[in-house]
Amino acid sequence: MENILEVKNLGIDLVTRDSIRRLIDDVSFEVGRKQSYGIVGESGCGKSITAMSIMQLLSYPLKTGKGEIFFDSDAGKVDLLSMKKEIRKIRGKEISMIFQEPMTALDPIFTIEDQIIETLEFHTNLNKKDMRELALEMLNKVGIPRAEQLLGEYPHQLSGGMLQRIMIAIALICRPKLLIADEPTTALDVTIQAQILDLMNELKESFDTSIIMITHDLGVIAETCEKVAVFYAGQIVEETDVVRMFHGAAHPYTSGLLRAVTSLGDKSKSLYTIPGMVPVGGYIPKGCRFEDRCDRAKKICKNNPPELLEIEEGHKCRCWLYNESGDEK
Amino acid sequence: MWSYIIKRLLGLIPVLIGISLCIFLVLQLIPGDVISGLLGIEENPELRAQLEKKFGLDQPLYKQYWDWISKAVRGNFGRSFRTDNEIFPEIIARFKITAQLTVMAAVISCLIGIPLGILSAIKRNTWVDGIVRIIALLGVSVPNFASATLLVLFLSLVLNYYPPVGYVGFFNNASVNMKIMILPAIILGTSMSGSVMRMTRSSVLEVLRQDFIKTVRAKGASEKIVIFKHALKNGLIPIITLIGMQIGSLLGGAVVAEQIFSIPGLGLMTLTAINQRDYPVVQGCVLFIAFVYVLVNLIVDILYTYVDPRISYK
Amino acid sequence: MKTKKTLSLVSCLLVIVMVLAACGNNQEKPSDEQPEQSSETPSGDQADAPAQVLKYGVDAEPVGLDPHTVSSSSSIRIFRQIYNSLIDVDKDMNFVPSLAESWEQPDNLTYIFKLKEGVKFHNGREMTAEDVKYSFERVLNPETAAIGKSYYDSIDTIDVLDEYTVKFTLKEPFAPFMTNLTSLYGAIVPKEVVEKSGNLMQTACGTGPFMLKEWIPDNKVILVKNPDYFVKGEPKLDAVEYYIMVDESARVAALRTGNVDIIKLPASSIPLIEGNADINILEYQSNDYSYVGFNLDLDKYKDVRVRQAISLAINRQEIIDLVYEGNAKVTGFVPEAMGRWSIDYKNEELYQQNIEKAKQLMAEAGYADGFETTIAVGLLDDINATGEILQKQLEQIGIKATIQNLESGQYVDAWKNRNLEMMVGRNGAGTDPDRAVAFFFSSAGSANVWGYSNPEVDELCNQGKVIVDETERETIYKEAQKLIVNDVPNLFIASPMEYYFTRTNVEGFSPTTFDAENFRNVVIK
Amino acid sequence: MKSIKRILKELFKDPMGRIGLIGVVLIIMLSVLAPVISTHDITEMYTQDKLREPCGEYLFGTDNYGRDVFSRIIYGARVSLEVGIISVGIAAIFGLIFGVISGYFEGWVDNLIMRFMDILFAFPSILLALFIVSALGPSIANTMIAIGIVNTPVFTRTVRASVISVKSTEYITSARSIGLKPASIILKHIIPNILSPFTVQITLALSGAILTEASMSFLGLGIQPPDPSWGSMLNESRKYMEIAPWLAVFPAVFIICTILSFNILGDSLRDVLDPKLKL
Repeated sequence: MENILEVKNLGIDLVTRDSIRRLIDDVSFEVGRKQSYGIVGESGCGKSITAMSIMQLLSYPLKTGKGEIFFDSDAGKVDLLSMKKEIRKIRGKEISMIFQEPMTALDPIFTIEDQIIETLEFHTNLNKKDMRELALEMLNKVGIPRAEQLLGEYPHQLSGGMLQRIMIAIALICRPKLLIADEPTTALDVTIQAQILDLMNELKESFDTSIIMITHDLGVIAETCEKVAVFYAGQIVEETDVVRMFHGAAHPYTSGLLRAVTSLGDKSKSLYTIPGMVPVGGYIPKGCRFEDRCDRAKKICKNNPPELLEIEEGHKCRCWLYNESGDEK
Repeated sequence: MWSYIIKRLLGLIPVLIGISLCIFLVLQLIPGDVISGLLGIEENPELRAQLEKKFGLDQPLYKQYWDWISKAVRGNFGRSFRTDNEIFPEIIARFKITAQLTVMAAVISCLIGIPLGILSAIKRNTWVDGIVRIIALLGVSVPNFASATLLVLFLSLVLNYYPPVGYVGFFNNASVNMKIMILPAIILGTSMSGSVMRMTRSSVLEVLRQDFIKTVRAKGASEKIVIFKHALKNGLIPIITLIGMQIGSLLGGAVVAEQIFSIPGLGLMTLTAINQRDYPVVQGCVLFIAFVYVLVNLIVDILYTYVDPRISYK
Repeated sequence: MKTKKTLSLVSCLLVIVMVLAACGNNQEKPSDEQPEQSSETPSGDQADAPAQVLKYGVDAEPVGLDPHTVSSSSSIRIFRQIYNSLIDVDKDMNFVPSLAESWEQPDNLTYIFKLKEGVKFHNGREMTAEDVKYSFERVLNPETAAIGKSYYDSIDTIDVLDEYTVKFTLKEPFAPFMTNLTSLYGAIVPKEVVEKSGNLMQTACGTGPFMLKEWIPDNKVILVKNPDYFVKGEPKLDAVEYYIMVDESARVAALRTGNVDIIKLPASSIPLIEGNADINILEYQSNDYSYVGFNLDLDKYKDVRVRQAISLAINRQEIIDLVYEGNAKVTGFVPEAMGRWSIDYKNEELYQQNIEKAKQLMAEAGYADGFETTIAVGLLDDINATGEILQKQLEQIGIKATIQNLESGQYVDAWKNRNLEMMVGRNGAGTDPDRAVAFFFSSAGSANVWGYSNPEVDELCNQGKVIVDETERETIYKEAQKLIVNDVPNLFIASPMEYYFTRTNVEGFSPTTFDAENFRNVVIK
Repeated sequence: MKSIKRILKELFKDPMGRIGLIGVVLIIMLSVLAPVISTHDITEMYTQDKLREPCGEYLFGTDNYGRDVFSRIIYGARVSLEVGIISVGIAAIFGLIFGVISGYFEGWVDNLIMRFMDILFAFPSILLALFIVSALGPSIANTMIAIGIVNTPVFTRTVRASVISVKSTEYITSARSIGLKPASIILKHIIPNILSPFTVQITLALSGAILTEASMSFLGLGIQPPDPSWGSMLNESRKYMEIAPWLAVFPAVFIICTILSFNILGDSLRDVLDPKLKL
């Protein structure tokens, strides 16, 4: 298959003692080889848990309710969701992940060396020395000075930027096919952000991995991604390539987001904000989930949920505006 | 680190002085005195006067205290009013016994408590968890003296067994010593294990909720690694603290078990001394127990730096 | 940095170890003796059953072994096997030879004792008249703070007539003198040992059937046979081992399994053992009695009618049934065990429960609808139990009592300082009526803590002291008893039976009131 | 923090919580309604019926004085609960105050408090309790005070420890940096976050208190007869365990059930209170 990852109508549920609530509703997308795929959306729109679900990292009370996730592993095409223990062979080796909070993402009581090597221990049978070599090499690759001594140090002794680099090192040390980066820069200050993103870009080249970049920051998308999916309230509302998203955004929400950003630039306009709130988990509108915030809503939007349709080559959108079948209603 | 230890040991001094003062004064408050205890019905003013002179109880308080403390710091706790026995060596002899009992109990409690705790943490909110927790709680909720009596009764009635009478030191006859010590150790251990289990469970759960566990999983770690290498090691601090506390409190707190199984331990010694108002013995015992207790705490604190690099005493 | 930590940790552990090690050597004495004892310890010794060792599970450890200065029963129990007094008393309260083989009394003030020859102390030296002199001088010396000093205060001089003859001269006639000589407070001890170790608390060297081998606090006391005990063929045992087992159920269990051969238990434990084929129950009548003391400073108890009313209100037999499983005798303060000295209390009018009369007396005293009071209890189970039952029984005449359960120290304090209303207690009547009567109820009696004073009684007590003729004394003390029982300074309740539970293979043990623990003829079959 | 009603509702959702809640309520009702439920006067001695097995007349049999065990058990619930709750209450309150103070401000205050706690702590709890009681004299009140004092240091430590750990978290630092007053930081941010270890501690201490009382009466200084506390009843029954097992069984069962329900309740209470468990 030419795609590294294919997510097919994925559904994720919040299972409490007495209720099951669907947070993510049939999400589908593909990530191509060496492609970097962006997932953008406001916080709480379900992008992170989607990412988590790929590696079966969801923990109580979250679980994947339906769908498949096909991954083109060394062992051929596999459905990650149906895997049991075997998934561990994939984790960290073929798919790896970077998290939002470098500060808390590392175990505070082990040295950096331990934590880098750990991955190797799981997936290779190198001896300690080689592992160490590899670790050092990795650290240099992610641009860490004085790597030697840093190996012996503990997370709490290092800065966020450092830690994130280390996270990247850990993530890439097994040269995975796919790297999932969940808001890798959010917790860092701007200057560092840039460095990290550049780093990821160049590593992507040298390791030729695919990347799923999850963020709420369109800037990051612009910097790193080729293809983008816009999440809203647990659904993909628009999927297209970066260029088209910035210049021909179809979905009202997307354009809303863009205006919010672009208006940042010039002081003439006051900061644009999308009116209203993201529907909080639980209440799911009957029709289009964006309807109540949408300035171009039609009456049909109220009660009929729109489909995610291909409105032009490689450009999907979930909105009645682009659905002629919607017009006559 | 060293300076820290020194500081702590110095910090010990006021504590010990405080304790010695407390204990000394409390003893004065406690009704009844060693002499009435000694003479009982035979008491008459003449005898009392004699003994007060003999024990120096006719001296003013501050002087009594000073005489005692000034000797005590030189490791001379004086002689028992009642048995005229030298106190310090006696305390040491007793301490060895109690220490052995305590350690055995602690080990048993960990062997039971930690695995169960982890188990119920992993199986959180399942029936396994429920059962384990209830078992643990049973351990906590049966008074030692009841379970001990039951055990003794069961052994003697059903199996016609009772441990050898007359304590024997470990190095004199290990097997006999073990026969004597194991029962009380089990009783104490099981009752401790309950709280160990609870603590393990809650702190492991605590850790399992943290971000880095996701990272570890994302690396492809097996649950075994996640639990034992990361979760347990991170959750260790509260567990160690708890065990430390329990060991400390057992030093004198094993009284009940010591009494039922006739173990000549420190707790029993202190209790007898309290009941008999044998002032120098009580003072000696409590002071010593306190000293060891604080030492145990110090060790616990140092252990922290082991398990958690973030803690360091600079 | 880890190594550094390790260091510091280790060093801390070292501190402890060093402390122990440092003090360990002061400790050598007991520990190096332990190997022998571990061979003795009855781990699996059912095998060599006929070993002539009597294992005795006791409830408390001795508090020193000096017969002159220690009054605790847990000590007497032990040093009575080690020491002898000049004479003993048999179960009919006749004086019999012990260290003295004969004695004469030329006049009321002079007692001459002929000692047995060839009696050896445990250190091998022969006991002579000098030792007798020394022993009593030690007792009389205030420095010693001897418990029994008052017993012998009447002694004026002690003269050694020859190596085996000693003469006591009294200041004034003192009838209880002979009886007091039977007490171990007058035990004969060897001078050199006392002087060597200052006192006899930790060491013991007497003339008795057993010698102290070792005493490990709160653990055990081991006595071994005295090979040249002055009674030929005694003792038959090679050793008596006292194991301190504070907990009663532990002692019972140990007896059941044969880890110990003998224990002493209150009557309430009989049901636990009854029907066990391996265990004998031996009983004897104690000369203790349980009583209720009144604080006679309080108006309500000053009034004799109230005290009599209470005596009429209570049901002694019920108390006996509940507290002692019926195994006790209704008694006064000179219990039946004291034979001819005792009057028959059962038929005393005040001993017959009679609520009507009681109420009437209360009314006369002006307490028609009773009053509130407190009953102090403590120390012993039977004391507490008695208190709880009294509380119920007193309700019948409108006395609302609350129980005050005192911790041992408080109990003794309360007893001494009379800061209580009613108090349940237990007394030992001793062997001489002078003790039983004067010590507790003469105005001067040092155990008369109740503030009781009756001139007639005092007078009788004084006579009883000086009149040496036994029959006369008898009438005197009987008279005194009548008076006191009617004054009800205390409420006398019950004199319990005492029990030894022994393994059936223990033979030749027959406890009696005045010689409860005579192991000299015991053999293990 | 949530409203009591909400908490109760959530507790009731959780089966464990339900058990615990019901258990605790039952026991409390038992002790409140003791006079109604009990069938006999607890001090009345039916001398002809000593050591009766359980039967229609005496539901739980009679003890060695012929007193009705059932009624004594019921009243015992009162005593034991009082002892448990009040003494732990004392300990918890002081523990919280001292712990928060020394944990939050550290420095010499911390030192002072903790040294003092060390002093208390260094006495073995049971001995300390015995001490206090033998000084004050055995009585229910004194027993409570004693156990309260004994438990205070434990609370202080747990609270202090968790306060310190909470304090080091970002949001407290930020709360400080925006200049919130210590008082409000403590109340709004620290207290809620130490509740979970605190509740655990309380439940543990509750059982601990009831047990300490039991052990004290075993050593002869607990609640004094004729006041029936389960501990003292259990202790008095030891002697008769083989010939009259019911004397031991019933108090034991009640002690165990009480402690169980308190602990279970505590556990699920923690799950409810602990924000980290929510999504």
